[in-house]
Amino acid sequence: MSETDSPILDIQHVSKQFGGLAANSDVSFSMTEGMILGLIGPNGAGKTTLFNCITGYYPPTKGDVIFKGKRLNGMTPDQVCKLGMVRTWQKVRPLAKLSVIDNVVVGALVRTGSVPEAREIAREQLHVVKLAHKADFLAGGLPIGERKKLEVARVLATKPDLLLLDEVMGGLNPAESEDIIQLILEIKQRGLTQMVIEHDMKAIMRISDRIVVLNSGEKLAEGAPLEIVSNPEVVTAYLGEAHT
Amino acid sequence: MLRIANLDFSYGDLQVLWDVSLDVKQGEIVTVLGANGAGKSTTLKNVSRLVRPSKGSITFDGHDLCALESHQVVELGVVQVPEGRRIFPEMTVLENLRMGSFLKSTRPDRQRNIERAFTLFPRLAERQKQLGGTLSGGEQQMLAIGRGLMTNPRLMLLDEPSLGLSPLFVRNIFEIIKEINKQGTTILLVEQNVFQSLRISHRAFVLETGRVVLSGTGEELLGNEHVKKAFLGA
Amino acid sequence: MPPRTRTRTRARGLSAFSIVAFIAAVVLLALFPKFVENPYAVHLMVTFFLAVIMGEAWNLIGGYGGQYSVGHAAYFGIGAYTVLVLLQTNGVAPWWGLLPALALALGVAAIVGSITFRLRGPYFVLASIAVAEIFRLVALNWKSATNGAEGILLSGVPPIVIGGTEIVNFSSKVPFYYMGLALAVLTVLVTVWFQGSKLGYYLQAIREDQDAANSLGIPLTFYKNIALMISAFFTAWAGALYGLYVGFIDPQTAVGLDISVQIVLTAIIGGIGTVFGPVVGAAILVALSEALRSNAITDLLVAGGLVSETSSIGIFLKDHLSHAHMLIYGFLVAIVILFMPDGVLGAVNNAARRRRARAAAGGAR
Amino acid sequence: MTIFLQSLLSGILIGGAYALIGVGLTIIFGVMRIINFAHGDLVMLGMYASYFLFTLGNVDPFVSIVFVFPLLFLFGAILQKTVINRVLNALPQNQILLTIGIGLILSNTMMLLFTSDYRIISTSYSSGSFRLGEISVSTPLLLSFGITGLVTAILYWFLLKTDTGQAIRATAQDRDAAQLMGVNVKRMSVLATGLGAGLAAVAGALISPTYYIFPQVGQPFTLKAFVIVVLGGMGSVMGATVGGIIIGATESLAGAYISSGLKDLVVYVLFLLILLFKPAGLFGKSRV
Amino acid sequence: KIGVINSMTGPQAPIGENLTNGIKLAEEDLKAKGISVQLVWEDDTGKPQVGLSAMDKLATRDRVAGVVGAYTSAVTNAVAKKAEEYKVPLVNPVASKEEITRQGYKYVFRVSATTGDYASILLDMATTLGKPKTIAILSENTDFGVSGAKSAKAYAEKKGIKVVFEEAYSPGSPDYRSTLVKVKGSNPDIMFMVSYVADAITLMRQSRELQLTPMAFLGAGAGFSTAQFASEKNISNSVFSSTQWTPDVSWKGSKAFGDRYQKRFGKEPTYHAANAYTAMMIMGEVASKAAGDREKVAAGLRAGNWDGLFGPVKFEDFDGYQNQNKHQMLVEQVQDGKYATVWPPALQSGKPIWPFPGWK
Ligand SMILES: Nc1ncnc2c1ncn2[C@@H]1O[C@H](COP(=O)(O)OP(=O)(O)OP(=O)(O)O)[C@@H](O)[C@H]1O
Ligand SMILES: Nc1ncnc2c1ncn2[C@@H]1O[C@H](COP(=O)(O)OP(=O)(O)OP(=O)(O)O)[C@@H](O)[C@H]1O
Ligand SMILES: [Mg+2]
Ligand SMILES: [Mg+2]
Repeated sequence: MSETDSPILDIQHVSKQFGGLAANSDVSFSMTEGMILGLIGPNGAGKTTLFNCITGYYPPTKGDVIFKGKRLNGMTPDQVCKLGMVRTWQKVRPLAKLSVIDNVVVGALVRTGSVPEAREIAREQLHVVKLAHKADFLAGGLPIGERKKLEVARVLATKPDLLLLDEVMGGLNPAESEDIIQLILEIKQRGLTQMVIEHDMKAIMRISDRIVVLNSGEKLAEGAPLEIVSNPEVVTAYLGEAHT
Repeated sequence: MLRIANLDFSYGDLQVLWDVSLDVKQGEIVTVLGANGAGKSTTLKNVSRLVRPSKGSITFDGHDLCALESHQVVELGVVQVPEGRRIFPEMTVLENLRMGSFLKSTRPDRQRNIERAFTLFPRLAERQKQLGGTLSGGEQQMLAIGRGLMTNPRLMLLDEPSLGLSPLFVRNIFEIIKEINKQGTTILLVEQNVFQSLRISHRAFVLETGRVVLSGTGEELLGNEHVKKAFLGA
Repeated sequence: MPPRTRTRTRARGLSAFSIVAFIAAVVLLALFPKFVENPYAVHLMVTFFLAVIMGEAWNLIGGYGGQYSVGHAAYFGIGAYTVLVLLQTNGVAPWWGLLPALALALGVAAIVGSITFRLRGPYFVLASIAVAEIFRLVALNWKSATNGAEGILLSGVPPIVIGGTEIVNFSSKVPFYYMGLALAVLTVLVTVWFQGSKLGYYLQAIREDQDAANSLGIPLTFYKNIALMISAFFTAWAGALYGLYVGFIDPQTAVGLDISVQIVLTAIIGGIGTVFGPVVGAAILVALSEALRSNAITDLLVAGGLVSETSSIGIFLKDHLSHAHMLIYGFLVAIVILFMPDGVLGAVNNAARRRRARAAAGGAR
Repeated sequence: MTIFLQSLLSGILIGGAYALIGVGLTIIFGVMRIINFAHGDLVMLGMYASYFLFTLGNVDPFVSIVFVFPLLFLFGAILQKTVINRVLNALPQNQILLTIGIGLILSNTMMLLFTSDYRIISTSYSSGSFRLGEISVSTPLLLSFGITGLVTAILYWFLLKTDTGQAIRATAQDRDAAQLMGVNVKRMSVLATGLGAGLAAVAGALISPTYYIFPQVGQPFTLKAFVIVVLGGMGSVMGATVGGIIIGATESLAGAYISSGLKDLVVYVLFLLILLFKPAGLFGKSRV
Repeated sequence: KIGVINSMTGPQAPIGENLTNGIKLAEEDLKAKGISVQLVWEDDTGKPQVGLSAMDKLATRDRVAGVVGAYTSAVTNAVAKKAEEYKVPLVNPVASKEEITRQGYKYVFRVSATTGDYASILLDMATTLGKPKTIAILSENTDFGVSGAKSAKAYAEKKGIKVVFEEAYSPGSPDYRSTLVKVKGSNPDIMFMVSYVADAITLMRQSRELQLTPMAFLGAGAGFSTAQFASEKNISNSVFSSTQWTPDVSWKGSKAFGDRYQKRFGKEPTYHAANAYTAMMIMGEVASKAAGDREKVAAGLRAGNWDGLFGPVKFEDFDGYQNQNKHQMLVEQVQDGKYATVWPPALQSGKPIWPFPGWK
């Protein structure tokens, strides 16, 4: 992975059909190493479904996902995770009866068989997301903002190359969102690649190198942030008319 | 008509509403705005008694809703069209509508109400025999609203009716909401689609992480700097 | 059940107190037969150890992994039948027979796991019952090997002889006592290890949320299978021990649904997903069913002078309590579930935590 | 060929009663998402009720269902209101254990009250039959099959055509949404448990003239009901009906062509195969 | 002090109750004779391991002089081993599994006949009365059923009767038609069944339904020799059954016992009750003479002989058995809803009806 602009993730003509509903149809784009790609679109546009297809939860009905040069077809989420791609959940899924640190330990164990070592990694990651003071609390009892941070710490602990973040700022107040934005930028500093779903346009504009817009399952537009906000199609479908 | 005062609510130990107060007057359209997870749906669930608040009061036309069960709230004329539509998937369109007039008091009007739903949403008339679960998102939304109307509501709580709908249909939905309001139903609307909803509403409240931070008329809020920043993007 | 917030969890592993208490208990138990020779008491202890072994074994997959198997009788039966069949018909000494028994349990668990672990929730529970019933019916109908419904009656367990001298003679209960104790201690230790190991972490993650666990790189079926295999291994071992100890097995008593239910009850009544829950559950259940069965309650009342043996109440109790023990048992199960959903150990822990919290709040004021 | 037809016919007729048991279980599961391990014991209670009506009141077992159904309906309703209601949101393993406990309580209470004697209802038609060519048809079985058909038809009509029936289905499909339509879902749960218990009891009453009664008679029916319900798809009334008949016929044919000792084995293997290849059951996606 | 191990709860409880009642009557009669025994009741719930626990308790905690029990062969088997170990005399009333008294035990005594006896008396009678050439054997898939079927098969072959059908069914099924259709297809001269009462009635009902008409229906005790079975006239008439005891047999006291039992418990006794009564009477008398000393009790049991409901009882060693009572079996036949003892001729109270007269 010497060339920075060789694609780390290449999505080719991915379609996903649920019965009669095309949640994704013929979506293609690619990501280069180290970039942050913003994925936006109205509710139900198929963003989460695309995450599910990329990470192996659903087999795509059609199309290929190529990660670090490997085709992921037929791989299960755990295999994808071992390859270095991991996602967070839009509806956060803490392991409720485990402590905060144990949640992160579970993530870390994918790279090591030793529990003490995993605890070390976990502790580091909790520091990164500023949750270290809650390490011994039960994860089920955290307020929403901290649950989202925990979600991020847990995936970071798997030492991924590519992170898929599904609305990690959703439901956070501006201050909390700001924390997460800083966190995402910091992660980028470390050279990790990220794909971010977010409804908060302000945040998306700040962090994204590139934006892909989905609408009714199809790719509506792709481009640099400033191109996107001024794209009339995107404005009518997503941003709202008054914006122009 | 509806008054929510000093409402606190927690899911288990996770508090999501803090001292929320808002009110709706007869004949109004009132919108509640707020980011994901701000507690908008939770507020509506409290009104419908799907969940119980830890503190505060909810009154409707002088009735204390906190003393009632969900189905009794519906009997008073307060109906909710919930987030995610919640159509009965294994029932046909017609059966779904009939479920809307389950209450004894609304059964005499059943036929008339079904016709009203079909006039508002001609699409539903075409698909009477189709199972709810196989409808497209937009159709499900129509069905959910139609089903809500079957109860002869005096106050209708609409939770994100435009969610997942095509932009064209979104505009349509707001026209329909206005129409329903004109026919005499008061409306409490929860929306992410800030422009459209503010445009049709008389008044609006903004929720942020479980607290009411702003309120005013639709016009006022449309012009408000904070609203612009928080919801309309740069 | 509201999720408990702001409650700190204890650090992983056992507290110093429980380690000391555990060692003391084991030492006491090891000395027990030296002081108490009453075979009845020894018998009850063996029954208790067997319950502990099975409860702990189930706890690995059911308590930590959240996979509520109601079919562990299958593994119990495999252990009991393999060892006894080999001993009775082929004259294979039990300690040799144990090897194929345990290997078979591992193999069967691997196969059963890879089939049934694709199912979730109630479907898994029902499938596990079906698997156990299939094994029971096989034991019942494969007459040439298992002697069918007539069961296998052992003519005796050969003594362990090394170099011509008899090391262990199985005619008394004491060797079984020590084997039971050793295996019970072993399962507790395995549980302690398990809880702190990668495997344990992974199973708890699977219990909490399968999809989330999967996204964190955990191959679900693989780890569930490993846990089931360990669980089956010890359950089969307990089955073998049981068969040798009782000297008689038949399909109903070695592979019946009752056994599966009993195992689950032991773990749940004590408190699942904890190291000592099954121990507590085993103690309660063994003591309780024995007391109810032998009418100890009436005896106690009579001995305490509360009820005269010849009075009408005394006669009524004597006549009916002995018939009512399954009824009382049923009521107890219902009561524990309704009022102690986390099991007895869980209820005790919760109460203790509440008391501590109150004390802490009081101290802060 | 005679063997085949004879086995198939008696299997199908017996399957009718199985279907009723399964339908009861599936309704309870559908509305409350609880697997009722005490279901066979409800069948047992129905048998006892019809036994006592017969011996003490001289009521024909087939007529007794008019009394047995409301009686057990009431019992189920009370059970739901007092006990089951408390575990609606509990962990599934606790729900299962609770119903196991209830089953123990029911069968052992009956044993305490009425001893564990086998009781047998002998009617004039208990072993009556008539011939259809080479095949003999048992009169009581045919009668019970007919009644089963009638009961199922009424149930269908009730669930599909009446408002209360629709409300029960609505509660099963989406509890919250049903509440928002003004449905008293607690009432529906009580109704569903009552209905489930009542149907199990009717099945018990229908089997009683050709079978026997004792406190532990229920357990095999519990297991059978599980198989039937999974086969048909949990929560599907249609599925349970067909599932019951399939299981009845399978047992009977397995008894004829393999061995009567192995017929349960065949049923369980079939059960596992269906779970594996069609986890939602044969009618998992169908209506009701 | 005497221990009693019995199945008071669990699936075996219905028959267990007969033992309980028989023992209760014995307790009264012993008292009337001036022998006061204290009974320690233990429930084995039909499970061997529970029986073991009961035996441990009786032997070591309650220190009983002897034990009467248990009901099922499985439990008795396990209990017998313990009794031998503790040297506690065990008098077994009803368990019929042959092995129990064939293992060289010195402290285990059995009043009951063994499984093989059930089949042999029936087949002896059948070959005397008619000339059956073929037999169908149908048994329940339990210890009792399977071992009964096994000895029936062996004895039939010895007598030159061809076994044309043999199957073990799982008890408790509401439908045996498919099995019976096959029996019918094999067209046997006689049909031999081992079942408990409920299945016995179901089997006969369905046989009638399918118009199965062999020369004779033979039932090996258990379900076929219960009052409940007999009262089902429609289907039970002319069915033979072997049993260890009937109230109308011309043994001393049988009639009186039957009446008394009927009056006291409101139902007719089965042979289980009579066996249990006999076992308890013997144990009571011997134990009181031996003043509770176990060795003396055992010696007393070995030496004595008694004359009971049962004709003479004596514990002897023969044919590989130890301390086994040579119990005369009887064959009874349902005639007009009542049992008549029809075999052996010396003890009969009615003439056997042979062959099966057909269904009404
Ligand atoms: N498992 C499924 N079965 C059937 N339909 C599904 C499934 N998952 C998603 N869908 C449908 O696919 C469409 C796309 O859903 P998706 O969750 O991907 O949207 P999204 O873009 O993530 O929306 P949001 O912004 O609300 O999260 C929706 O209409 C949804 O109802
Ligand atoms: N059943 C539940 N249990 C626990 N927490 C919940 C539950 N439902 C919602 N929450 C949490 O409560 C908070 C408020 O949720 P609510 O659904 O009311 O938000 P909302 O404003 O309607 O958001 P959205 O725009 O996503 O619909 C969120 O943090 C959410 O995660
Ligand atoms: Mg999404
Ligand atoms: Mg909402």
